[in-house]
Amino acid sequence: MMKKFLKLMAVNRSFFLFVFLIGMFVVFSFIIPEFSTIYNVLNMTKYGVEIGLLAFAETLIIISGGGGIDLSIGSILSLSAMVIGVLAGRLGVNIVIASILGIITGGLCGVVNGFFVSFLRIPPLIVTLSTMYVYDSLALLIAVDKWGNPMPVSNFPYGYYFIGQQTYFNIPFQVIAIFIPLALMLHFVLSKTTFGRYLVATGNSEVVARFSSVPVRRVKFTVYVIGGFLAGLAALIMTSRIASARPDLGAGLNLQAITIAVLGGTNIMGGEGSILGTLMAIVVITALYNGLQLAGISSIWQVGTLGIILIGSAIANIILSKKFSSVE
Amino acid sequence: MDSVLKAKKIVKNFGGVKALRGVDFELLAGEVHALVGENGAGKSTLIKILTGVLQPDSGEIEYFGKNVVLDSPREAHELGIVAVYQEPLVYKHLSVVENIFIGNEIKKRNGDVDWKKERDVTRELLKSLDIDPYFIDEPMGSLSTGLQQLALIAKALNYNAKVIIFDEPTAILTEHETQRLFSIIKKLKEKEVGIIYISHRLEELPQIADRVTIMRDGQVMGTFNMNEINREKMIELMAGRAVIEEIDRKPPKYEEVVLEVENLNKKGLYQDISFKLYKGEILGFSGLVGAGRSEVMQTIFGLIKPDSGKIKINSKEVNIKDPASAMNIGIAYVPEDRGAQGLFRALAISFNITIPIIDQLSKFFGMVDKDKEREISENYLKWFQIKAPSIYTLVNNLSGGNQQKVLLSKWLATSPKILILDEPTRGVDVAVKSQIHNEILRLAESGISIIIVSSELPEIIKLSDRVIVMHEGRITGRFDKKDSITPTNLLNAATGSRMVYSRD
Amino acid sequence: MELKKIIKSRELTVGLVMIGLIVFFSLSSERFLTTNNIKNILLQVSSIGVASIGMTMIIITGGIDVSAGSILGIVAVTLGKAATNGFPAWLSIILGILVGLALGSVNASFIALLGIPPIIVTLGMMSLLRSLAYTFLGGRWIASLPGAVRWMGLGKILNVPVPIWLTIILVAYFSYFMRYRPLGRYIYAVGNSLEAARVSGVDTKRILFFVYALAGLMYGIAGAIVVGRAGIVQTNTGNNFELQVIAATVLGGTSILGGKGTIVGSILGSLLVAVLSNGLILLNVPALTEGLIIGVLILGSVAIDVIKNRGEE
Amino acid sequence: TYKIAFIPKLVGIPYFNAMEAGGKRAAKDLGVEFIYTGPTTDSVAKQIEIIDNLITKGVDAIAVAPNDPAAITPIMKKAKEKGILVLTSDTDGAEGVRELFVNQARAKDIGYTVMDVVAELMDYKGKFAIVSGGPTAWNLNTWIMYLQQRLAEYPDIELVTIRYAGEDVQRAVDVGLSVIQAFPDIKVIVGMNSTSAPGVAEAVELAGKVGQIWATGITVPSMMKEHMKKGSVKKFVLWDPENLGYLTVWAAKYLLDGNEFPANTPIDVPGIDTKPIYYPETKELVLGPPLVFTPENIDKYNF
Ligand SMILES: Nc1ncnc2c1ncn2[C@@H]1O[C@H](COP(=O)(O)OP(=O)(O)OP(=O)(O)O)[C@@H](O)[C@H]1O
Ligand SMILES: Nc1ncnc2c1ncn2[C@@H]1O[C@H](COP(=O)(O)OP(=O)(O)OP(=O)(O)O)[C@@H](O)[C@H]1O
Ligand SMILES: [Mg+2]
Ligand SMILES: [Mg+2]
Repeated sequence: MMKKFLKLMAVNRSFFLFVFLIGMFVVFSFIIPEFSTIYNVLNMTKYGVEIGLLAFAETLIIISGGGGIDLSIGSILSLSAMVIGVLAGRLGVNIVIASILGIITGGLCGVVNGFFVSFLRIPPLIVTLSTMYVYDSLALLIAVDKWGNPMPVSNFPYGYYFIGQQTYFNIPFQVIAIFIPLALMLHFVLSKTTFGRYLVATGNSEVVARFSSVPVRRVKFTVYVIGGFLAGLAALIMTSRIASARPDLGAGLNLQAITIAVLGGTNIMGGEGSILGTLMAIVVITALYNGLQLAGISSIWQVGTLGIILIGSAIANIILSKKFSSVE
Repeated sequence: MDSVLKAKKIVKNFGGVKALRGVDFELLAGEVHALVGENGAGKSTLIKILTGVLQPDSGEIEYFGKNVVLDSPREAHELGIVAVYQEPLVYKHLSVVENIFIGNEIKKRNGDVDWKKERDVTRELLKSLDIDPYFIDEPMGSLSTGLQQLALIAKALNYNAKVIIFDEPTAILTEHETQRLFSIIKKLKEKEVGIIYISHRLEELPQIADRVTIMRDGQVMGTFNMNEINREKMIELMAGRAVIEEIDRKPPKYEEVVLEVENLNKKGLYQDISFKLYKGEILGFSGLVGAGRSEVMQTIFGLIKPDSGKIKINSKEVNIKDPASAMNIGIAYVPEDRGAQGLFRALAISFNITIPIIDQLSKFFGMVDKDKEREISENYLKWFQIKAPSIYTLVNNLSGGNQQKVLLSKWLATSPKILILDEPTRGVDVAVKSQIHNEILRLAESGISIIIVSSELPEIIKLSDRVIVMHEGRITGRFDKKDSITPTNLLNAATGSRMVYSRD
Repeated sequence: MELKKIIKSRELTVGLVMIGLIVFFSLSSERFLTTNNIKNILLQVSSIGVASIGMTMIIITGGIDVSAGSILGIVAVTLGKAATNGFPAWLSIILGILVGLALGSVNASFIALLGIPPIIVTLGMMSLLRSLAYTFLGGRWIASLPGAVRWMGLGKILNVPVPIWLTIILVAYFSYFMRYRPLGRYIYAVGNSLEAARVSGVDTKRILFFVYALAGLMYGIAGAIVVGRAGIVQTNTGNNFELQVIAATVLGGTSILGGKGTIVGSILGSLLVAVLSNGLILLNVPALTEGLIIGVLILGSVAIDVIKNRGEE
Repeated sequence: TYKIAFIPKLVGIPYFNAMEAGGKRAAKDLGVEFIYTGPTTDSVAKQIEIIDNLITKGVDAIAVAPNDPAAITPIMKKAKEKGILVLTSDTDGAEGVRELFVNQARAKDIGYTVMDVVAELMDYKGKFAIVSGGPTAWNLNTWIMYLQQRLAEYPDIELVTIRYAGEDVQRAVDVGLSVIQAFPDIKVIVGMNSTSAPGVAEAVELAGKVGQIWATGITVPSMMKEHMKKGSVKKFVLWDPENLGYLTVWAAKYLLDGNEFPANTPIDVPGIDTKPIYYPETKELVLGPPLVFTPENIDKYNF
């Protein structure tokens, strides 16, 4: 029984993280009275949404292999947010249209990334590093006000805020109506569909995939486009939640999203990873940050703790699999 | 003769798989000791243990009468044991010179790598194998698997080893290179080097081996002097069952041209390739390693874009832009390099078998029908007798021959109209080989057109209705009549001395 | 043969793009091609260049190190703390560099000995070391460093700044090292195929250990240069440094999948970015469009390279 | 005792360290609990998350130096609904929601003062350049805007370029060097934030332009002392952030006690050496005019 349990922990990343999460909940509940209240648990979920969408994007992109990575994902978020902000807030475009255009902007950024990666076959790191500069710069440029300085936009129509600020029985709207359905859908796509098969095949070996008549280019292109759309959607949720569109909204989110994907068991070499794992990693990190903050630990040590967990869980995994995965 | 290397009661398990169950094996100085057995018998595993790549669960190894523990390949090297492994291990971005010398460099007095000397030695080595060393500065990854294999053989020869082990070196070599290798092995023998030689080509053993050890299911069935045992006896000991009788081949009708290739050109790879493929025929492609046969086939499968030329299917010109469109018109291609081109090694057998047809297995919303997937995979597992615990076993954990069976299953599952096989029996044992041959014949009978690229002359001769020979990217021979398909004819054409036609 | 290789190389493409930019900038501004400005650019490149020596080796082995900036941060903190606590300047510098080496060795132990994937180890170390740097500093910056401690940044030998000397010497030595020393070759071997290297008798663990530890040493030297040049140790010194170093390395032709690349390429990569950002200021191109131009040019020059080598594979 | 929280834009920079020190001192003097917590980068989203968690924990007052004035409005509203006293300090935001803005000096005064210092340093004619922090820093941009407004009153002075160097001294040095190379005839180079000001001073020294180009800007004195000695800096601008931190906590306690500020007259705050003024129309408590640091007064400050 115990052996089976430990073996499952060794081979199944999501389960490992789940067990870790339970442990963390118990510990935090003991030392912080506010932590395990229903209010807090539900309230913190919204802080996992935007970064979670980006982490899903990175998961798919990293699985596609060949050094697949998207360093521009945060910049796409910034640019999409600015498009929504400038259209709705400065040019008076209808907010629904502005939002759709914002998400489409994200998708287009993904198209550009995907085009260079899959059709010109330029290494993803270089493509997305370059477009990171470009999208950041574009976000700054369209944010410029009449004084010549890039400034945030914050005069959205009131109705816009329900996406990021509304709650139902304390459950944030964006969690129940956007994030969870999307996570389920992506999980379905990756693990159950032919596209998921193609993606895993491509990530495992592009050559073998090509020889197996997998539409390798189309698959790679598609994940970058999906990534762009997810970033656009995250931009919409975030601008609505904080009621402000800023050209630096996505700054620093790339590495966080990648970290979450990696913690969730996505193999940086491609071909391996799951939405469920990434989801568990998002939950772990969101709960961790929340607990540490409530415990009054300086935010500086939040990242430090994350580092310890990352390495620690890898070591735990190695020990577990040495002991339990080879015996039948 | 002295005993060089002795394995005593070696046991090795992989999880639940008992790969070796107490193997005893002895190699003498200056002998060529053949090691045979059906796929998955444990030959490669034994080799890996003798070279320190794997550690045995129990058992001992004696080297010149002394017990040794081989914890890493490094120690085996230092003792003078080297091997050419079944799955070629190359540094694909590094040049041939570097591939040969890494781990065994020629150094100047100050410890620097002596590039010039290394180049010179590489040239010498390749020349001794009768290979033009024009490619020694090219990255290894740009060479065909045949050349890679030869380079790896050169690498092994370059060690001043006392034991050299060849794990199926000739699986993809042609007659010509094989003979070169044999003459080198003979020279090594004279120098008292002990050689272990693994092969599924039993007919070549009398030529080269002094003794033979036969393995089955991780056990040794016996060691014999080569002149005391014949092919039939070997097969009996290996398989424990009779080899399947082979079907007779009726010549096809040559009525309907299914595929026609006209003046196909690709700079640096092949020139002026034209040929026709009829319904239900088996067309053989012969030639030396590096003749460009694989490239022609890959062009037909949409993997290479030709510079010029036409491809017609049922007399209609088609534009095959990628393998997916080739598959749509019913072409399947089984690549020669199963490691780099054929199989996802870190994924399950079932994943590999169904990936080309996964679209056809989908239900609503592109969802994969897992039941159908299991059914198809299990059928092939049974039919080919693939030695694996289940269809979810990772390909990596299979023996070389069983991997080859998975590769074939994968493409047979697409039910093609035109089936192109590039070295289809590479590394499979005698029994499986005749099983595959029978299947090829049966498929042709049922109206499927088959192209078979093989470096093994007997295979080509046995199966083909017609044969095309290539040399250095050109067609140098066409043999349309069964009785003109002889080793001498094919070899003459393959060395490109002159254009050989045999049409009447 | 060799010539063909050079023509196909990314190094040549990046070099040519850079020469093109230099010609363009010199024609547009007479202040561009002056000794002073060349010195500015080289100084700007020095810390990234030295660090990229280590990063190039790491990426060639098929790994990655995102903890470079955080290690550099700890090096800066150590150096600053030592110097302001009465240690002699030379000892502070050496101490700083040794801390770099030590932290590199920590990475190396996790990666080479325990076999944890580099991305996990270095992401973890990145986060952890950031927190440590902050804690050691107590959140306070160190300013007013004594002049002698800044020698690695400000010193001059034969009227050429020390960072430039360091860059040239280290790049020259390690380029030689990668081509002529067996160890250098093993680094490529490991990146091409860990299994093949192991089977050829290469001690792969030792190679991986060496590479990550050496990279730590390089970050240590880079850190001493950064502290010397800036004169201030911030709590976030070295933030984003890793990205710049990785960018330079990959831009210079080192494959993120491992197995190929050169140190000279990485230096060219970092020079390209430095020349661009310097030139754009000299031309007074509006600051907000800088990113746009840099991004398009990087992408463009790699696209040229890819198209140039079309039909190769 | 009251729990009073202050959330800086980011932790780990000298400026907010000084505010923290001031806040701590006030907490001790006034017998309240002082919580100081903030993000590690100037991230808006992270700041909001931290405030939300403070609400969950329960505090009596929250004072924020917002990274984005509008973005904190929803969360501040939430805090207010939970009965928490909400203030802004250092940078304004959440207008209409917050109870008070503790202002170090009016943005206009800061921009104007810097411009006046620049003008004086260059004898009212010539060219100068600006190196700012991040291009999106709201308050830096506002100060630059007022600086440009004031610039219109100096017909013989020209602003040649504005560049951005982020929060990184090393980068500011490099940008500074390039700017000096590009415009060798400038007389002043301004660093708009804590890192850029010492960075451009370093650049002036490295370029060997001490005496020809003055470096100035907005930063804490500890970063500039050395450069003043070396002669690249004569004057620069700031206020006393320690006083600002003190005043923030003091004002929060004052309001929590149910007091109201007297309008438009200097207020005596024991513990700081300026007399702040309360402006009821904007609910703003202003610490005083910005300080101009010179070699004469710099040694009085230790932050
Ligand atoms: N890494 C591994 N993990 C699990 N099982 C393995 C592994 N390597 C080999 N095996 C199993 O061990 C058995 C022996 O394999 P081995 O490769 O030695 O066979 P072989 O005699 O070389 O066959 P072939 O002629 O096909 O190359 C096979 O059943 C194989 O599936
Ligand atoms: N000895 C050689 N002389 C000239 N060119 C060669 C030689 N060996 C290889 N090549 C080049 O490499 C290409 C080899 O292709 P490839 O080896 O895949 O052909 P193949 O006939 O399929 O061989 P294999 O039997 O190894 O599969 C040739 O087209 C030719 O350009
Ligand atoms: Mg084998
Ligand atoms: Mg071939």
